[in-house]
Amino acid sequence: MHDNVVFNNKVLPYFLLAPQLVITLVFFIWPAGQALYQSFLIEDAFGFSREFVWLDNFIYLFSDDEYWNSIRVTFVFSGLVAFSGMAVALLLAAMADRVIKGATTYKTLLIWPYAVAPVVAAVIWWLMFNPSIGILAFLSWTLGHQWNHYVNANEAMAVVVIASAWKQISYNFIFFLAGMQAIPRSLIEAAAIDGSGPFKRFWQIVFPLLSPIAFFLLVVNVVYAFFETFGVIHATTLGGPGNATRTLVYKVYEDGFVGLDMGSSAAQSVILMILVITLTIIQFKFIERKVQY
Amino acid sequence: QTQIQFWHAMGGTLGDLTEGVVDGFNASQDDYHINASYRGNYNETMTGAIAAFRANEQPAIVQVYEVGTATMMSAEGAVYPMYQLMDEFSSGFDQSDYLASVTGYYADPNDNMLSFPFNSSTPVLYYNREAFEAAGLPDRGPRTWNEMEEFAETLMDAGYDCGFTTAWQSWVHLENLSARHDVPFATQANGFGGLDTELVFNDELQIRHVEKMGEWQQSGIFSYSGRTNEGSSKFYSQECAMYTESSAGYAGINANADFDFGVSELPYWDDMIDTPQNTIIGGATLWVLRGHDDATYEAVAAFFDYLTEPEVQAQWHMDTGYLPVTHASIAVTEDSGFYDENPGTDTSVRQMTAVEPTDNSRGIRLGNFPQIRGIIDESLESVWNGNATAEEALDRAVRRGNEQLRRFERAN
Amino acid sequence: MIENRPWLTAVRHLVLILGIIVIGLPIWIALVASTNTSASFVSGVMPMWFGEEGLNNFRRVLTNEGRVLGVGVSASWMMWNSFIMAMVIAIGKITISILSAFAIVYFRFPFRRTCFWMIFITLMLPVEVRILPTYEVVASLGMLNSYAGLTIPLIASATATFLFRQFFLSIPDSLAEAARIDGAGPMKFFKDILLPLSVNNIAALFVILFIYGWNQYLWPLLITTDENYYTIVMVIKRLMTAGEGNVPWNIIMTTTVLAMLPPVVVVLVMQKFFVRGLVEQEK
Amino acid sequence: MATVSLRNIKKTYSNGFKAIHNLNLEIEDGEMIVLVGPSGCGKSTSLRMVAGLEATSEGDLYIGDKRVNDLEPSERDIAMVFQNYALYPHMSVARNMGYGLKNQGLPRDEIRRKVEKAARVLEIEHLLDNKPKQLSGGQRQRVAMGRAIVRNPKVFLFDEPLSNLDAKLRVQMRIEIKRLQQEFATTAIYVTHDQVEAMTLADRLVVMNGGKVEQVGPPLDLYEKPETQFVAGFLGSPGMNFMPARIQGQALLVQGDHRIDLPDMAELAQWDGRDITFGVRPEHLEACSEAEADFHLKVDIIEPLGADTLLYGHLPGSDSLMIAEQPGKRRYTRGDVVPLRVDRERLHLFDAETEQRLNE
Amino acid sequence: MATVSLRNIKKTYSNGFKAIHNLNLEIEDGEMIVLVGPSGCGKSTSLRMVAGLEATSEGDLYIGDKRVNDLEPSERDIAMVFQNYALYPHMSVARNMGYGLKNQGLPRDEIRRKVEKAARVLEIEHLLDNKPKQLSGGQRQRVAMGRAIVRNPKVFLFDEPLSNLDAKLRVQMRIEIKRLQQEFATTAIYVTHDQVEAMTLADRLVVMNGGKVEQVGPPLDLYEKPETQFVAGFLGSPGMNFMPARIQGQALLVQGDHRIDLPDMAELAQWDGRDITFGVRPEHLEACSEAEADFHLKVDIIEPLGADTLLYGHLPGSDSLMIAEQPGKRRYTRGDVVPLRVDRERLHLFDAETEQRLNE
Ligand SMILES: Nc1ncnc2c1ncn2[C@@H]1O[C@H](COP(=O)(O)OP(=O)(O)OP(=O)(O)O)[C@@H](O)[C@H]1O
Ligand SMILES: Nc1ncnc2c1ncn2[C@@H]1O[C@H](COP(=O)(O)OP(=O)(O)OP(=O)(O)O)[C@@H](O)[C@H]1O
Ligand SMILES: O=P(O)(O)OC[C@H](O)CO
Ligand SMILES: [Mg+2]
Ligand SMILES: [Mg+2]
Repeated sequence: MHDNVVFNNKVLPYFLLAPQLVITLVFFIWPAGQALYQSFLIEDAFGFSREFVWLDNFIYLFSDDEYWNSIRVTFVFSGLVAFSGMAVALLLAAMADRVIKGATTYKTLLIWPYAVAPVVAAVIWWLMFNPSIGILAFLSWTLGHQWNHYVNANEAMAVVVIASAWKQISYNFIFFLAGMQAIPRSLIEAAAIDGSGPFKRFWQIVFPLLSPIAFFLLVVNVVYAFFETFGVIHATTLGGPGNATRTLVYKVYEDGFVGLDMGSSAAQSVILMILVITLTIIQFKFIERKVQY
Repeated sequence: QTQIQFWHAMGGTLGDLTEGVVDGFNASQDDYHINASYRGNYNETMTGAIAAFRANEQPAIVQVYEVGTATMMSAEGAVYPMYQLMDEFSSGFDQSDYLASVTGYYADPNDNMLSFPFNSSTPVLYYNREAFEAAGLPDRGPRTWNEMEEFAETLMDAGYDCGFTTAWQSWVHLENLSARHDVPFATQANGFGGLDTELVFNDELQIRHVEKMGEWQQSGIFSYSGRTNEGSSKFYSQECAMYTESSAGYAGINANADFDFGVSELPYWDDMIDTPQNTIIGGATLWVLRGHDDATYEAVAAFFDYLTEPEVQAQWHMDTGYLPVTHASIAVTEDSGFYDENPGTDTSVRQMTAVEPTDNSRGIRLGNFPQIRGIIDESLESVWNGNATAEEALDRAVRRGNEQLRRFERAN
Repeated sequence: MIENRPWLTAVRHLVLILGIIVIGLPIWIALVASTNTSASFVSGVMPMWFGEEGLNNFRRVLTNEGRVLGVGVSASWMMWNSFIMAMVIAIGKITISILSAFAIVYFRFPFRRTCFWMIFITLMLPVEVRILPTYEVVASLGMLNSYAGLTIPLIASATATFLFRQFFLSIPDSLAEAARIDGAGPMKFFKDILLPLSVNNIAALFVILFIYGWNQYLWPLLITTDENYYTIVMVIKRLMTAGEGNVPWNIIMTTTVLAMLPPVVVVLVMQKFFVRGLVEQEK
Repeated sequence: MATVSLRNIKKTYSNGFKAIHNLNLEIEDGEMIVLVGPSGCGKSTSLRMVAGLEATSEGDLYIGDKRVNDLEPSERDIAMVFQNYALYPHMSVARNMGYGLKNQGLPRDEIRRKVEKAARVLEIEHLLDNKPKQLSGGQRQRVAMGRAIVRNPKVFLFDEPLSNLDAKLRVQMRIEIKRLQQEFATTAIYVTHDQVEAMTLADRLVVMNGGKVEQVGPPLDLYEKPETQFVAGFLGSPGMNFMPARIQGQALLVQGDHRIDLPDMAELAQWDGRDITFGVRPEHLEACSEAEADFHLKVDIIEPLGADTLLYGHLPGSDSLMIAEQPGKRRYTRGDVVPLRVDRERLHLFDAETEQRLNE
Repeated sequence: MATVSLRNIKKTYSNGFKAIHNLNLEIEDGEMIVLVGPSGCGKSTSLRMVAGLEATSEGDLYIGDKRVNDLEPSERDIAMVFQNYALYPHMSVARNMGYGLKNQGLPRDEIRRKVEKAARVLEIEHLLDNKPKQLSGGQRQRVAMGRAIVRNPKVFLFDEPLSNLDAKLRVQMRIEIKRLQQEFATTAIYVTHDQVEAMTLADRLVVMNGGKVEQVGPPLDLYEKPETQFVAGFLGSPGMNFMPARIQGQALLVQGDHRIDLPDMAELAQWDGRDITFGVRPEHLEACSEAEADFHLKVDIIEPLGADTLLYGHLPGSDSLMIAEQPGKRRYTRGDVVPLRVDRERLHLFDAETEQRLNE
């Protein structure tokens, strides 16, 4: 217990905490409160008139198909990003785990995409899929499919998912690999003695032991897809075609900064905050559990 | 020297030309200096300026597209109406010199000009003359949509990937379509009559047109490429031989297309009307924002005066394809022989001024129009990709658009 | 070694190499594109091999020759802005977090829990979910178009505080006790013991936070209207939409390469710390 | 160089847990006191209160003549060796050892001189520039000792300083600590839960249990005359054999039917008929002739340790384990029945209820 | 249920390190062999080769009559208990124990039956549904044993299965393992570096050093007649005292001037004048009268262990440590000079150079 190690100083801790607390208060707590307040208002774009409308903004949102569509899009998008990024990473990690020669080289060559900004990744993939000149669109064309993400909703979704997941592969890979390397060798050996072959060992021993990490990554990836992929969408599909890729965060931005509908945007912020808090609590519950593991 | 912030949305070639005009003004005198800065597309520029206004960081001049007009008009505390500004700081301002069709769009009910019509455009059709020749088509654009279909099929038989593509789908294929056929886009004279307007563009004409476009998208006659003017690249690369785009597309096409092209009027449905109405204007105007000192406004007035000079106007018109907005500048252009040397360049002016505007062709003034554009874009896209029928999509767009109108009405 | 089957090893290498190719493809594309002319992107399939224009493109972008970037500032200036942003955020976050973690772990004081939870909450509220109000707060503080505005609101982070907290908790109590017996007060303990012990964590965090700061997109997009504060990442999107649909892919990709170069170099050079930092953040 | 007195010390943790009930202990100058007891009995708590790392809830604490309850650890003139050594990982051995002196403001070369002297005594001079992680467990232990020695404190405090070492090294370092403590003649309090360590190091042993002191005294006194069944069981390895018994005149009836006559034990008479626990250490069960036998042990397991042999088995008709330790020569096999005689001088009787010792 | 033969086994690791030089060992059916030796001597390597977890570089390995060099671990019919137990953390105790059987394709209820039987033997029936993390160290150890037992293998392999337990539990589990192995009469190879564990568990002991076997035999044989100085020093705690000596006629001159007459040792004559190492175990140095004394030990440190007392000291005029172990009764004080006599029957002579045993 850390109960022991205490320096007996009355004011010092407050000084130490002050910078963080001030910034938290000014840039987090205050805006969050502001968002809550604004979510009860309807304002004009310039902020000349405002009307207190109670929950109208929320009612409007939840009675709007568009909002529900956005929710659906967000979940589909996040699910796909998380799943595809994790699946590829798991495969690569499983391969890299037991490689002895060249392990560090492989690792180095696999982790750098983490450093690439989502928006940059998106722009490059967007080019590669460009229906007129993109190499991947061309490939798809040679396979008999006319790729056009400007029109085809699924294809647009595919591009933003790939661009977003691509960057996450490195992250997931690092965790899966660390997880696998933390599994005691003797466990694998025990399984070998118990008569299970390499594939069986992976699915029956290694994978279950990775499941806490997989769960952690799932949450992280979902949070990433929810909130950090704004740039991906903003730089490419702008939420389209139709409303096929308009995620919740993009919609907050669009309604707030493009539509200048402060009330609705604030209401959406409030909903998102509730969502993030829920996700974070889930994540923490889980981390607490894992500590005992 | 007074420094003035001027935010605009002119990228690419148009951006260079805009800088050129500004440089011209800066060079013409020593008292003021305009700092022009590109703020992204129309939408980004406008919303950026509003956000900046809320944060007290607004520029003196902001370029706002026609879609934002209602929003700007309703923000009385934020904008400095042009007529007042000129009244106070300029001597030579004469509203009557401006084309009525232009001032009509940007004036208050008392017909006072609220913003400066810097770059007004109207949609036209560009066609690839070399392609037309290769396909054995006449050297003119299709006059009607039916003819458009025929031409496109011929082009495709000749090996072209697509018949035509478009920029600004809502502007060209709904707003101007309605005006050209003298059909209302919204009630209350397309919104000029008051905030209690309602959208009505889900009528027979529009449904039919969109339905047809949807079919064309499937068959390749039409190729959708984006909400603003991303389609240009398909025209430049000769993937599509026809292109419905703003008259201001001229500058870019001129700079980027290494083939001969022609300009012709926007087609119409000849089985629905005999003579088409005028098209409506688009493009943008310059709004002056409040919150600056008199020196600044003096500079702004001087800048506007400079822009109104017939030579400046005419040059701008000839470089960009934007409409000349004063009678004097039209005369200057005609005198210069530009139209004769570049056949088709007068298309936009003719198309705009051919007939007397009606309530349905004067323009469109809707609150939350940027969002409504977005809604329309989405709905059209869902037709292009086959997820909805034209009727469904337009009904939906009207319904959701009306919600936006009501929200705007409530906020203002 | 159990089951040291050669074919299994071969499959492993094969899959890994394939993975590297697929993952590396985008960077290949970007590099190739940055060496070609814009004409190569008008029709046909984009170039897949290097062109001659590389030096030219980079020079034009870095100096913004002929306003290729469509803005009034050069890529080198924007990279400088990005660098400032990344550095200030990284160093600021580390400083603020290590101090607050120290307070939380090594002191007992009234409202300790409250403070802890308040910091914790920030973890839950990424900028993206509270865009408008945060923008308005920054605006009302007059911090638009300033380095302060670009950095300070992003400096408070629960993640870094948490990482340090976890690390401090993993330091045996006896170390602090030994220091107390050795006559070291709290700040002396912090300076003599805690700080030197944290260097690895600081380095690890630095990598991650540098990347975080460099890659910021939405925030600079919102709060800068003055070109002098543009960052390299945010300008790319602007290039995409400029120019009437004639997208200057070579210029965009040149900018893209410049935008990803510094963080990628940081990751590769500090790979060891980076991997540790990531994995430890989870704990 | 000081006495240490703990007078009516009590400790209640902030969560309300009473860790120490009432501790009284007078430690003489130069004496080595070992606190021993099972995990959680309050050994560390007691030590840490002396160090000043934990506040006392009640009572008075003196080092020398000074009441130190309210002094900071650094002002108490003590030095402490921790279980994990608590070396500063980023400092060299020399800086580790000198850190306390530096904080006292001593000049550099005096620090250097003192550190070198201590290092010489501990034979770690060649390691002075190394970092702790470059050292073996034993070497770290020495450095931790060095850090304590160099400050020349009034009292050494040790909290299980050897439990992170492997068995061989532990024995070796145990001797080293004993040697050093004798050399410096510094008062020392040593905490361990290992009874062998406790027995071998202590001048006086304090056996604790559940926050209370069970018995205090020189190790062999406690070994030979444990006041409670707890102390009897705690000291010695393998542990004492305990069996339920009943006193019947001048004899014990162990486990119902094994009769042990004790004609010489005069006190026995007064407890006639009483239920007791009978205790005998394995080494006090000697193999004997059939005729002399008190018990017959059926051997299950034989552990030849070289010098001695341990026999694990049970009495016929009983389940409970009995252990006997025999000197080395004879070899046994599994299943042997060995007649054993209890050393009459070395048996222990405890009240079955209070678990207090009965016989002298 | 099988013999195990290691014939000319060699192991060179992929980095070129020769871990095992030439290992020959014939293990009988039902025998418990303990491999013991210092860290890094190749014990685990040998064991893992038998398990099939490590390939042999040369030589033949037989289990029963079958050459198993090229068989997978699962095909060798062995079971192994790991130092860290290697329990599958995500499976219940029952599933852990049954996993091997499941892979053999046994029907569910037969698995259940076997698991329950093994659990009963180990007294962990009540834990069958628990996850490993819910178990104490000792319980985990039992489960690991159970997993081995349940498969009824031909050979049990243990790699330091007790070193993660604390001292008390270690003793207890040691007895348990011995009991189980005796009960199942399964051939077993047990690796440890703890000589007490080795002595007490082994039917035969294999002492290894630097990749080679030093000596093989029953524990007490090795203890009493170590073939090499290494074995002599490795077994026994505290370790044997070694002193340089020279043979002079029928006597030894130990450390120059301590004369020990050995009139009965006939062989001595043949080594006249030779330099040797003289070894005697602490327990074979008995306190005696002045007249009988071979050595006079000046006592530095006394360790009363209860049953015995250890005396650490040195001979006057010498620096090297000497340890004597005395049975418990007498009390010593520091500085005592104790006359000691070497047990003539139990002394050890080693060639000073080859370190091989000389006397019978
Ligand atoms: N900070 C604390 N808060 C509450 N209870 C505590 C605290 N520290 C120790 N305890 C409790 O006080 C009792 C005594 O603890 P202490 O550390 O003194 O035991 P110990 O005898 O040193 O045991 P060990 O041999 O395991 O070190 C234990 O029951 C422990 O759980
Ligand atoms: N995979 C390997 N590659 C190279 N050398 C190895 C490998 N495994 C072990 N060794 C070396 O082989 C020698 C014998 O190792 P082994 O594990 O058998 O020792 P051990 O006797 O079990 O020691 P310990 O008691 O420490 O477990 C050691 O020197 C070790 O460093
Ligand atoms: O391209 P522009 O400038 O003519 O503008 C086209 C439309 O009016 C935008 O709404
Ligand atoms: Mg303790
Ligand atoms: Mg080993």
